[in-house]
Amino acid sequence: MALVDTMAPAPTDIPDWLASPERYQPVSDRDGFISRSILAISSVLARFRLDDGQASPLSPSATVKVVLCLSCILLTSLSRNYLFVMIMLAGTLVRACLLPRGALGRVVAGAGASAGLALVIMLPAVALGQAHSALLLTTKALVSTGVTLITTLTTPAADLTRALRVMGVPGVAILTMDLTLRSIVRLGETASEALAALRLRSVGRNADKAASLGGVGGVVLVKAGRSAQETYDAMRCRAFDGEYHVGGREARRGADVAWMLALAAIVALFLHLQGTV
Amino acid sequence: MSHTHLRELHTPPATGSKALIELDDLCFAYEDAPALRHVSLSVREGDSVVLMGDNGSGKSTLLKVICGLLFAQRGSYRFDGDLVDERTMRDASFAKRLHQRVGFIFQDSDAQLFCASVEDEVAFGPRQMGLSEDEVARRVSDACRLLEIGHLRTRAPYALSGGEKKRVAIACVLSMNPDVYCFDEPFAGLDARARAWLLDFLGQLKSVRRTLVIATHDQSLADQVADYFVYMGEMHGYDDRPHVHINE
Amino acid sequence: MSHTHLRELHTPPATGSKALIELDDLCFAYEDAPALRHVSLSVREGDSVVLMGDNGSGKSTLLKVICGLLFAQRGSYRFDGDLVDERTMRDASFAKRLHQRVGFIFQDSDAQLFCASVEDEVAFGPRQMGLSEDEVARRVSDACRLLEIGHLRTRAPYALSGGEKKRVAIACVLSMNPDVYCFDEPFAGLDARARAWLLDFLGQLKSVRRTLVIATHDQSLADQVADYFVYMGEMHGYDDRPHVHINE
Amino acid sequence: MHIPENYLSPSTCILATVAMAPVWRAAARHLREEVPGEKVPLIGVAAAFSFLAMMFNVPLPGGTTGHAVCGTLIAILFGPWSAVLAISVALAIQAVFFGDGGILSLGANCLNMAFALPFVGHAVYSAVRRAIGGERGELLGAGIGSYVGLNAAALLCALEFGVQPLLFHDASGAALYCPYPLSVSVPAMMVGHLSVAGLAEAGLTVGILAFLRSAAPSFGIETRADSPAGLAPVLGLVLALVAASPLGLLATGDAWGEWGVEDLAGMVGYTPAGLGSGWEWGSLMPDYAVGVLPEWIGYIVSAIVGVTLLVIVFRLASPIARPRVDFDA
Ligand SMILES: Nc1ncnc2c1ncn2[C@@H]1O[C@H](COP(=O)(O)OP(=O)(O)OP(=O)(O)O)[C@@H](O)[C@H]1O
Ligand SMILES: Nc1ncnc2c1ncn2[C@@H]1O[C@H](COP(=O)(O)OP(=O)(O)OP(=O)(O)O)[C@@H](O)[C@H]1O
Ligand SMILES: [Mg+2]
Ligand SMILES: [Mg+2]
Repeated sequence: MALVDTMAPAPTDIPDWLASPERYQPVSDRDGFISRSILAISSVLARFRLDDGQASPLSPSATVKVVLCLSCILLTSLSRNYLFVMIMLAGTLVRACLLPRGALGRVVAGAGASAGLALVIMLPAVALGQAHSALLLTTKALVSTGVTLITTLTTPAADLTRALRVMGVPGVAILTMDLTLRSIVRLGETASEALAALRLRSVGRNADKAASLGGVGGVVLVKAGRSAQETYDAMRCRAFDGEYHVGGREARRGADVAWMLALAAIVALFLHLQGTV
Repeated sequence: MSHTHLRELHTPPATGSKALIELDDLCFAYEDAPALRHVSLSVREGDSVVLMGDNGSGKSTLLKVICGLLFAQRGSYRFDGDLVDERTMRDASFAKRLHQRVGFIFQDSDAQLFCASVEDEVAFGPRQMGLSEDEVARRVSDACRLLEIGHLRTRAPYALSGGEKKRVAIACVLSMNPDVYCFDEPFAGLDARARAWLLDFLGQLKSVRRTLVIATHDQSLADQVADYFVYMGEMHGYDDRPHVHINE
Repeated sequence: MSHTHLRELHTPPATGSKALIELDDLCFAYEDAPALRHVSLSVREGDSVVLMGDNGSGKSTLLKVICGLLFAQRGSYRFDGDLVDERTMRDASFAKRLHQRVGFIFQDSDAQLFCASVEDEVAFGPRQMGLSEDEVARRVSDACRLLEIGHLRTRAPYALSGGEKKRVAIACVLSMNPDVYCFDEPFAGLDARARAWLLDFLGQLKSVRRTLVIATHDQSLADQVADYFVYMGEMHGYDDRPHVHINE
Repeated sequence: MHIPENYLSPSTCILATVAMAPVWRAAARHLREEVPGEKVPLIGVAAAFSFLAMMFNVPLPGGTTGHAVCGTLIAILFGPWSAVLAISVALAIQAVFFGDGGILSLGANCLNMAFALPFVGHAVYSAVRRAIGGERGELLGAGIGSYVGLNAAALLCALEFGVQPLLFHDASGAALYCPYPLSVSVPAMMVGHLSVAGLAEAGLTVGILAFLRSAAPSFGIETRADSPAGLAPVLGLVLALVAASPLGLLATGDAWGEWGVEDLAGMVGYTPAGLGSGWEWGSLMPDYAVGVLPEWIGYIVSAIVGVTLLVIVFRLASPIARPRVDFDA
């Protein structure tokens, strides 16, 4: 091709600074924020990539699971009786024991963190003579976060959103949910790539960190906006007309009945211990 | 994957070729920047056409016009004899029929996949077409088998590798069984093995007389699949291949 | 090609090159998925090395290790004799010196460009290095001239075409005058003309003894720039080229 | 600013959710009527962006952390109603997938961060922009708006915390939910948000907006919500809510029937009196708390908890001894 020859500059075109190696000694500057942000984002991405929502053979169907989860959280929150909370804790722990190693780690980390936070916040209350509240709240935090994470980790994301559909959440909301989950991964990848590019070029003192970070945020938004446009095109190409048909009726599972009976027992226990029966 | 299998599924009618895609003196501009200038082109049923041209020469724009995503501002586009423009596409059932008959595989598979699982993704098109759940299930399992993604069915599309995503994107279009497949840069970012597989798959689509319109920069791969070339903008030096020149 | 011509003018001394990048039995895993397994590799100053391998064979990961974005979990990486690991990189001035000496051009130029104009983008690195505004201006205008993007100086990087973005991304790295250039898939999505230009430009970088590490799937372009190949993972059938095999 | 589970009483949570219901409905309607089809996927993008912004934790004085929400930015770029939906979805995903913020308290979290924050922020932004004008006015407005918006949300959050001990305590005065009164919760929340977190939010908002306006000026969704007339009632509602939330919550006690204060007081009667005066394990599970169940139930439950905890500890501990990744497989 003719262009190649015309575009090849003579060697003299190369400026002197480029022809000799760079002797540059950097001064130090604080930019720990960039690396910390990259870490935070990649930990989020790692959690999404794990993709280990796997139902066990004894699990109920997703809809029943969501109902169970919400009921447990509600009852635990309402309970004034420590024995009831302990029973819920025992049940949660037994289920957690049976999780695969990776999922167990995440449940323990998540529930432990929220219980720890509860304890720290409540410590002054112990000094005020409200130790009971402190312990109750900490245990409740352990149970509700544990139940939530166990439910999420044992249910594929697709089943979760479908369960929402069964429970009457409109299709548009589910579509937004699906799109958001997808966007988080895409945005996260773009964001960590852009932050990495910023770090690689931050070889000295950055006078205007806010502008640089604004640039990274802006890049992420513009890129995501473009791909959102493309996504909409892709949806139209597959005959999308604004109505999101979530199909595939969920198979009833044999375990559903047993789990609903268990829920009934829990409610009975709650009422009994709360003293309303 | 067996050649013969795909052929059994969709036996092609062995009739004489008719012009399926007809562009007549078509012009299109984004805002006020012209992207397509007086383009005339006719693609017959069963043809494999490769679009080549520089960055910004309008390849992707042309594919979007063919898929009914963008509309001619002058000139006309007819698909299988029917005029496709902003007015006719306002008729929802006509638009859906066009989108079913013309499948589009985007360059960026990431942007094309938006459901929570591969299974839902492949089923999206057929469900939108209002097929029965049984038929949907049959198509999904056939498409997954043909593209060898059966083991990924419950996985989330965004967690797959580049090559796997491309397969899923093709399965999504395949399950709608279109007459025309438009590919935008299908080979970019694929490794040697995936390229070989894709070439083979394109060959299979040709063997069941699907019409292929492919935009690519890769001359050597293009040579292996094209019946003829469409050069867009200024393209010189390849005049020994069968080609037409548009959008100069 | 003209780069052979340039090479004759500036023939690098065959001997006396020192090893600039030394990986010794290096292992790296994302979470618990190993991506690099016992990789040993040594790249001398002025070498042009092309990494080839299937999707997921660890090319991009290796480039990120070389740039000091990821750290070996076992084994070691030395750059110009200095150990690069999580501990040494905590020393901000050492890290910055490494980032200045090793330039990285991402596959996705979009994500690499984060300033509001091309001029700011190219000036970002030199300004960070604390050069005088005169010197910064000189570098920016030289880099823009070399990459032929002078007419784009006031444009926003997002509004540019793919090939133009790639040029801007290279100019940003060039203005910092690094010793090593790492390219991740530089040819993907570029048209024939831009590819030819880039090949030529890589030849010029070689002529001033810059070290090049390039990951690509494009065998025919790779042939034109590589001193030798690094095959990653399972790569067969190309054993007639000078190569080493790693990460099997 | 994510309110975890159990810090607010279920009645407060339900009240907040009920308050959010019409807001969500209105937001969905605005989305349908005002946002063109091809922009709808942008809502998902906005949600994802807000989700990521909430990962940018900055340490606050007092040992906790605060984070940006970018709610005002989203309101400026996509309109406040889109922001309501986007941030709500982001909060739901955080609660469900990460256990960050409670499930029951989702309504309250949405009220603070997905409703009050973008609307207050956007209203302030519009007012400043109208007063000053030009690009400077826009950026200044975005900065002030996002700062005020975030702090309004934090204040609302602190008020919700602070009324808990007033409303929900047992006969002995021991709090059932969050135990800190307004005099503690308001300063504790506001110090950090008025200083560090608010500035971070403002910095991020202005930086991103400045970049977008110069590099990609057409980015975003055109909304009609810019007109001050449309915003005034909503802003009034938010301000009223902020001002009246302690009173409002007290007053609604009657309206809330079985969730009301009287009934709660009735239930509270079952909690042992004098519990707050020093404690021992026995008082946590007093004999009569077991009801007609045999007493050994308590021991069994404790045993199960102990054993399972041990199993979990060992399961988590065991693989640490071996290398986590096998590079030679
Ligand atoms: N959404 C858009 N808005 C405005 N201009 C656009 C848009 N998309 C493309 N263009 C412009 O239209 C022209 C044709 O673009 P098109 O994407 O069709 O080129 P292409 O041949 O596909 O290029 P490539 O090889 O880089 O994919 C270019 O000048 C481009 O800048
Ligand atoms: N951020 C990440 N988190 C987890 N796993 C990752 C991440 N990035 C890459 N991997 C995995 O590490 C392996 C190596 O990836 P890498 O990107 O280095 O491959 P590659 O050779 O560059 O592939 P390609 O040709 O597709 O660019 C792959 O299995 C990939 O799935
Ligand atoms: Mg294109
Ligand atoms: Mg790669």
